[in-house]
Amino acid sequence: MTEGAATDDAFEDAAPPPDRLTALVLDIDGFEGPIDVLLALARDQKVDLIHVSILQLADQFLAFIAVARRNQLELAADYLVMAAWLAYLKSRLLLPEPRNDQEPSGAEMAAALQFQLRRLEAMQEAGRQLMARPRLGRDVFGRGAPEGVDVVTHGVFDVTLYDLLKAYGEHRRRISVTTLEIVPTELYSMDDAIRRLTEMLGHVPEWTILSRFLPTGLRGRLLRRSALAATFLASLELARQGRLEVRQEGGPYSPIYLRSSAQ
Amino acid sequence: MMSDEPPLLRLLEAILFASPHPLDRRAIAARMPGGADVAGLLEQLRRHYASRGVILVNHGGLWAFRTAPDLAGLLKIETSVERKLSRAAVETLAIIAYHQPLTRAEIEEIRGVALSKGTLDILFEAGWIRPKGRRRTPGRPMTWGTSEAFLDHFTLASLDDLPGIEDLKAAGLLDARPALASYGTGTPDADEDAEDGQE
Amino acid sequence: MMSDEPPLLRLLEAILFASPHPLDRRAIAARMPGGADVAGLLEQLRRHYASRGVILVNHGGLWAFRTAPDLAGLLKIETSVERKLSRAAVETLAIIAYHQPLTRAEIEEIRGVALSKGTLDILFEAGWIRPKGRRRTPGRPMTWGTSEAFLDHFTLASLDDLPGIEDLKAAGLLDARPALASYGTGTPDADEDAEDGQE
Repeated sequence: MTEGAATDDAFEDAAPPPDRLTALVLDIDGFEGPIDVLLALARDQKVDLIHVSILQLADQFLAFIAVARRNQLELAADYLVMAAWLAYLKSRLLLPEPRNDQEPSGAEMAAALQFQLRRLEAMQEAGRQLMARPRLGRDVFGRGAPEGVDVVTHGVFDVTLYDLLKAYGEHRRRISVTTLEIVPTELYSMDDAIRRLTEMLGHVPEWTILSRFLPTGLRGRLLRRSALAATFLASLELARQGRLEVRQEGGPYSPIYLRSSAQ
Repeated sequence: MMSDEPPLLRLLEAILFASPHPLDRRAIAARMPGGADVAGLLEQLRRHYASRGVILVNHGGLWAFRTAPDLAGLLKIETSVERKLSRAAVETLAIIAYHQPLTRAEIEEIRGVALSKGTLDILFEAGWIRPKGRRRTPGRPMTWGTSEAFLDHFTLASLDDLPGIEDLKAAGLLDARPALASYGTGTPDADEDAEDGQE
Repeated sequence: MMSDEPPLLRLLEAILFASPHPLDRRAIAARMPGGADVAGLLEQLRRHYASRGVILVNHGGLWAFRTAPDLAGLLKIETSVERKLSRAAVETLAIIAYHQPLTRAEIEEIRGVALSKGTLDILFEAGWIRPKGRRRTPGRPMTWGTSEAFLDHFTLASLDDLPGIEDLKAAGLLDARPALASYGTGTPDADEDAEDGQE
């Protein structure tokens, strides 16, 4: 209902000049996504959007993508999705419609695109008109120095829903940060273990089992296990520095013994 | 030379002048003696001020005195510097105003692009939009609409006063109608709120 | 019906109305077209308002609109009507709204700090929270929830209309710097990395 090859002939000569496409590509950051680019291309056809040629528009967009590629510009994925969709739409518009097809027809797809473009154009225009209206605080003004009347229905406090939700949002954000901070401090660090082992070193000439070096009074299984791991790693580090010796007899999981280096 | 004006009209005038924000009829009535014809008095006062430099306006049922719009160019009032709204924010505000109530996903569908995080926040902080309850669809997504402050700020008597709204309605451009997304272009990659993937 | 008023009188009226403080003749003249008879216009305007609910007064050469003194009793004008609610109180109110019913101790647990004495009192006096019965735990502590007036003030149809966490996130209200993020300069990830790095 919208498109036919016949209507497109009229636009055959109206293909956008290459420098127009290049200009669009260079200005890509000024656009709000592929639909916005399509709208700019459609405006170039200089007809009411109701009469815009969707087929020509598809070609223009595909040409636009090609120019972007040639300029080695990285386009966001939605531009490529749109290009693929338009290529498909083009084939649906050009090929005869298969009978009993579950898929929407090419004409339906074209109509949907046209609707989307017209609606977006209408909203952009509405936004412009809205902003051009006389505005409070810029064009019209309220009383500069209101004396203030006790307003019965509005309560005493000046709190908006925004303030309320903002406060809750900030609260949520804060507690999520707090959680992040607490977790690491639950662990016994290797720095602590090295410090503790170094202090004890001078006093252990004899082989002593590793567990004797663990700090006492640790609460929580996780903390005790982290202390064991940290102390073991600390012992390896100090052994590497030649400050203590490590011994394990009987294979994996058997007790580990430490003593000060004999020097 | 005193008081040929009816006392109630003077009182109403004083109440509206003194109030720091627009008042609805209930709030006005609460300040007036019982039985006062508030609606009639408001209309009388509005007519008295219609041709003056200060006019009485009714925005969405809220009454307030405002400087006359035609004086805009002549009034040099020191104003706080206004932050310019981004294109995305202007478009989003228009979409919410004309299509309300609608969900974030619906805004994204109309614009064909994902809303960046701060856009709704800026409009909400300005006091122009507000939550308007949940949609009764799976996921019960939140909807947005405009506030009374929006009408006041853009000097609109009501939503029916939105520029061109009759034409847009007649052209079917405000119909809730599945657009491209349902024909396979996929929704914009709306990050977290996959909740309203109602298609 | 428009503008039988002389334009300069309308402008003067608007200037005095919108000005946040009283103006002297020189300040007024600076805002009017050159050659305007400011003294004459002021006198004309003063006479027009003399019998109304709002009058134009001249105190020590400074001009301003004021509500008529004889109405003061009826207006019950208060010096400061809009008090700011403390941050702690706003946050407490939000927590009650989202987590109700809950006890004072639970509020403190959620906020991670003790509630100062007056906070709940203030919210209670504002009419926004009310007792919601006692918990069936030792000590039978009182629980709190929001009131009808709370819904009224924030124009919520029901508690269900409060945006959910996902909605807040989508609107940018859970971001550290929502406004900046919308311009693409915010790098929320960076903050988190910095925190992880300190161990």
